[in-house]
Amino acid sequence: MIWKQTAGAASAFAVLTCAMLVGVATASAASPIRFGVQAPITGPYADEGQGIEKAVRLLAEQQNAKGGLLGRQIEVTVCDDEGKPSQAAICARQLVNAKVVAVIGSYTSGAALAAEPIYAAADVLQTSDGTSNKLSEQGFKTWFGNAAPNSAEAEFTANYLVNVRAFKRIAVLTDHSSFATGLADEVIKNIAAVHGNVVEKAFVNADSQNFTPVLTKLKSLNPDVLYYSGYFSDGGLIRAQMQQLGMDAAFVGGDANQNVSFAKIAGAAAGGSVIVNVPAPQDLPYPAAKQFVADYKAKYGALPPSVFTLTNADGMRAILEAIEATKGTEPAALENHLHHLVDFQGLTGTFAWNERGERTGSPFVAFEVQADGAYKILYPEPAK
Amino acid sequence: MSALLELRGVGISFGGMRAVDDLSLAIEEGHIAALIGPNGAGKTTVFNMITGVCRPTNGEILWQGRNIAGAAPHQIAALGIRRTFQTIRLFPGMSVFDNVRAGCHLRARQRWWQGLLGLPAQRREEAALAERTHEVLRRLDLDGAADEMAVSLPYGLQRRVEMARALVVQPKLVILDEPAAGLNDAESAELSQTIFAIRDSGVTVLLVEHDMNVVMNVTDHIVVINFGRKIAEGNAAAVRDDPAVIEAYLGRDDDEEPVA
Amino acid sequence: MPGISPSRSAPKSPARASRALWPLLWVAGLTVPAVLDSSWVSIAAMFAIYAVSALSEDVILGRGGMFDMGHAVYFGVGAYATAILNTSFGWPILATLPAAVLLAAAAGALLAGPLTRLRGDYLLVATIGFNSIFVLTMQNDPGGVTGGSDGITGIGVPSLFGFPLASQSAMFWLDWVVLGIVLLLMRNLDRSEFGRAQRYLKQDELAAGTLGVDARKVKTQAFALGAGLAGLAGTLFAVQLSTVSPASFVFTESVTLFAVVIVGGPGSVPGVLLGTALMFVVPQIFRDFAQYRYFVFGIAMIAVMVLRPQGLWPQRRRRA
Amino acid sequence: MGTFIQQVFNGLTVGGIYALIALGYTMVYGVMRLINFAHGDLCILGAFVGLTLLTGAAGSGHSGAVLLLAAFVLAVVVIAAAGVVLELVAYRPLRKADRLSAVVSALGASLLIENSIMLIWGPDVHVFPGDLLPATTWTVAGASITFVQVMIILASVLLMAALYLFIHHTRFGTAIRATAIDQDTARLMGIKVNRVILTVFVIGPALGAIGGLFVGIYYREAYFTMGWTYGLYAFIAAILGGIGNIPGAMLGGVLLGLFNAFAAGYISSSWQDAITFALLIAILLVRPTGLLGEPDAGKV
Repeated sequence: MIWKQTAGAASAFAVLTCAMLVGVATASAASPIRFGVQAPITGPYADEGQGIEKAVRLLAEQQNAKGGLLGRQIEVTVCDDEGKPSQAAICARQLVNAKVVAVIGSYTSGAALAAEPIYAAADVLQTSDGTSNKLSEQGFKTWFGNAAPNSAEAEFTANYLVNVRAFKRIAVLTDHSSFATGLADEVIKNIAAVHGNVVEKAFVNADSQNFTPVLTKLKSLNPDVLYYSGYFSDGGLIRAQMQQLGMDAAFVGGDANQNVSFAKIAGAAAGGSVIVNVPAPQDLPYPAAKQFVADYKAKYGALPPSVFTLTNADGMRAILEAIEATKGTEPAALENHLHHLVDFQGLTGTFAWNERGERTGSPFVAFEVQADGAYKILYPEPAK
Repeated sequence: MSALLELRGVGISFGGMRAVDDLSLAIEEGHIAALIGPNGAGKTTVFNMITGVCRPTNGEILWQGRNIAGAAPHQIAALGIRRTFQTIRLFPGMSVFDNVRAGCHLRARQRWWQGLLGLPAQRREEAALAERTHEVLRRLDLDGAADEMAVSLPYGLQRRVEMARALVVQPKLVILDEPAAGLNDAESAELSQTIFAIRDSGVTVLLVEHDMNVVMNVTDHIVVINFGRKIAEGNAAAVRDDPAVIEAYLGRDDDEEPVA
Repeated sequence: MPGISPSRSAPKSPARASRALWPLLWVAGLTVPAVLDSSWVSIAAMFAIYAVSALSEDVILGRGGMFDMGHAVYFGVGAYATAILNTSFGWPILATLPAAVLLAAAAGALLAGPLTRLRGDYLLVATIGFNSIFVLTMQNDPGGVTGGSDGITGIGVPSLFGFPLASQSAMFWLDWVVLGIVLLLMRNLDRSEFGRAQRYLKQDELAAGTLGVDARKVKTQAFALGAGLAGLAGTLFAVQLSTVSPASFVFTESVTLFAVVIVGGPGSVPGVLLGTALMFVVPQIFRDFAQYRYFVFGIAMIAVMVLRPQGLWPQRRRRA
Repeated sequence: MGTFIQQVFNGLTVGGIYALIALGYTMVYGVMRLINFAHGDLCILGAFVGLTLLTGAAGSGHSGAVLLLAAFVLAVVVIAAAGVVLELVAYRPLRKADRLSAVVSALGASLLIENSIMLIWGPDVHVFPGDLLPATTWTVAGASITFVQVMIILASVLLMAALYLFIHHTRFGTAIRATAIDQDTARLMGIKVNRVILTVFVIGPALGAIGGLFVGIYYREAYFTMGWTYGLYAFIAAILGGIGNIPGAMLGGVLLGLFNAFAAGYISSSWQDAITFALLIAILLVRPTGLLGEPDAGKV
């Protein structure tokens, strides 16, 4: 907070002056417009990070094929932050030096947080799927979260669990990650708000595959539903191990459980699991999304690793649109445009950004995983 | 005359084996005493118990009348007891000078943070420690080798370096574990003179030695042990003629010392 | 000091040359912000922070011979101390610095209690355990002060005599000056009885004991000193990123510090600096390898150890 | 009561896997005093090799048991070969160096293997086919145990027993033990020390590959960073039991599994690892060289 008022102003002024001078000097028609990708290309989140890089490259390629942006080509600069805050800060400075207009990423909240003040000081737009509340709380004008904040998903989830399904004994399970604990805490708060009953909040260790001890403990508490806020690779296993232990509580998972591998890992136990998220990339009911997923598969031979590939793509698409709308790359104009974005047709649904850069208007659904791994939307009931 | 060091009924077992049993002996201040016995008799074990390397199972070790059995090696060293090792234990990565200066550790009054800050008082003390080290090196005729790596020296010199390290702070008692081992005749003869010189500087000496020439020439008092028990005690002449001693030395020694 | 001169005569000239070289290199380092772009300034600042951290690990691992694979704990204690005191209690950053050092040193001394009872690989596993306990504690947010997995954001900038050190260059200079001070401390450590006692213990603990070296005391002091210096680096780290989170202090970070010391040369200040450069700066240059980066880096680590088993710049054989 | 027995089964299964991986750790350590940090990554490499065969031959019409057996054989052969290469390239040149140099070389090898897996198979989570083994579940005193769990526990016990017999009742086993005690003396006695070490680097990784493949079959997933975690736990298990000691590795693995289960089940799942590590440190303070390790006789 102190940063914002005193130091931020001083350093931002210095950097801004330089950036603007450079900006004026290089803004000739032929010069490219640079986009940065800050993502974990190596390390434990490499899968998601490489997905973000691929999506950005694909969008840039498509835009360039259409004659570029404002008649200028798009160039992409990638920096591997390994998901680590210390590397993220260095990446942020490198991308700022590379004179990017906007940065897509990073995947983890921690890496996005460490980079955030640097982008803000240099007036570089940042769009990331990070959902930690701290990302928007600091009030940086350059921040645009492209995944729905935890609070929106949590509110939907609590309503679904308590009112729609009428579960009486809810067990909440999370891992220790920033994202999953944040979501779990929000869900618990929202369940309390609608007078639901949480019997236990428990943790799994995401580095482990052995969740039977904690599940055995939960089983003894007789919950009628187990809500898991963590990631699909663990969620699928939790579902399988629940069945192995003869635990008949229902399974509801948070958005990070949505991945084609969830059903494969859960195996025979997959059927009947419920996941709360915006619809899956390949199931997104929008033609643009279907087209994007098809293009991605054609170029890279595989589906995007998760829906976050698409939310990051949406962040970039919104910025592309803003550049076209404002006919320039002037940061203040872009920020203003994006903060007042309405009904943007994203690959992941229609959305907008509020003043704090939080995504609003996410069409959450609860869908059921079928025995064959397909998804069936349960709530809200799809209009025929 | 009260004893400087006294052992009363000291014994130790290693995994059921009785290495030393009910051993009592006394060393008078200003004497040169020797502990002798065949291989495997338990001599080094006695030294190890005195210097705190191993803890006696029973009995008392009295230093100036106070029981010190079971104290840690550094506590024993703080009383003014120093030793050398049968298998020389010089610091392998250090010069002769550094090895000998290590003996000054207890003399250094500087606190760790004073050393870090390099305050003038600490610098003065460093100079004083270096001076003291050089003095001992000169006294033991080692000053020419001060910069050599200690472990690269010939065996005899290494023994002398170890002795210098033990003597650099003027201990009350120095325990020499086979100081003549590996020395040639000339060096042995010189060793006797060195031991006298140590005694004359006011340091009581206790040694384990196989070289009977050295033992018989220098000692005031000899204790003979075999199989961990004392079998004889007295001055050189008395011990030499003791039938038990003669038998012990003629009978073959067949087991290794339990702690080398 | 006439007593010292005879033994110092032989290796005088090269030693003197290198003695002049190091301060010059340090002064040259001050010009980094003038000659390199800001991403390299931040890499240089991170280098200084990790160098302090690695030198502090060297106090325990290289000089003390204790296999500390949980050093990120002390780094983390310092960083969290600064973050919490600054954001929750409004302390100025520079006022949190001594607190961070003292708290980290206290943590080191406390953990040294059980750790110095263990040896070798058993000590190593216990330090891994403490690292894991520390990270979990920060994640579980006891008393609501550590911010859980998100950590703490919005850490202020240090100010000196009323001037905020807000720019990247100013922060780099702060880090660089601290590194310089730590290098001086390391030099003094080499020349002090405490530093020597560590060497005695490392080379022959039994012989050192019979000379009066109190092993547990020296080892505990080494942990306290190493931890305190790591806490200092932690403060700088928190300031540099303006955010701390458990992810920066996990076990793999400790492993990196451990490897820095061994790759560079245990007990050797230039070695540890080189090791920091190799393990930390070189991967930045490798960025163009993209996903091949750590594949190449793994090969490089094996190659360095096989070609230079004593480290890149081994501790020199010490003379008087 | 059912809950308690269930927790025991939970602990035994994962403990059996830790133990299999820990055996490789402890054998290498026993002979070379080397913490082979690349061991866990070798194990998971084994899982990927096995997985490749299983998915590649999915439509071939062979029964699950045959495929599984082939996968185990292939994984064991490939990983044993990888172990030998590792020893020759990364460790043998460091035989005479400070042991920490070899440890760092092992850390480099760990990075290398982990990233090789990522480059070859990709960074995503790989899923094992689910129909290889019967999904039979038995209920014992209110606790359920599956066919795969029983298989893992049995196989770990059998392999451990076989290894123990090999080490203690064959000529080559004696050579391994002699080398473990003192390499120089062993060499003087005519033992080909390099061959012994190579053999250890065949057996350890081979057992690890079996452990790694069990991980894949039981949990049905594998990803490239998994090896580090399993390696770490296995190393801790080996230390807990007394490193260098084969029954100790088994005991350490099983105890670690049980600690984990009871910490999460009866104390607090949010502090699971902290409780496990606190217990480990407490045990080490009472037994500074592990449960079955030789006491550290201060060498004089």
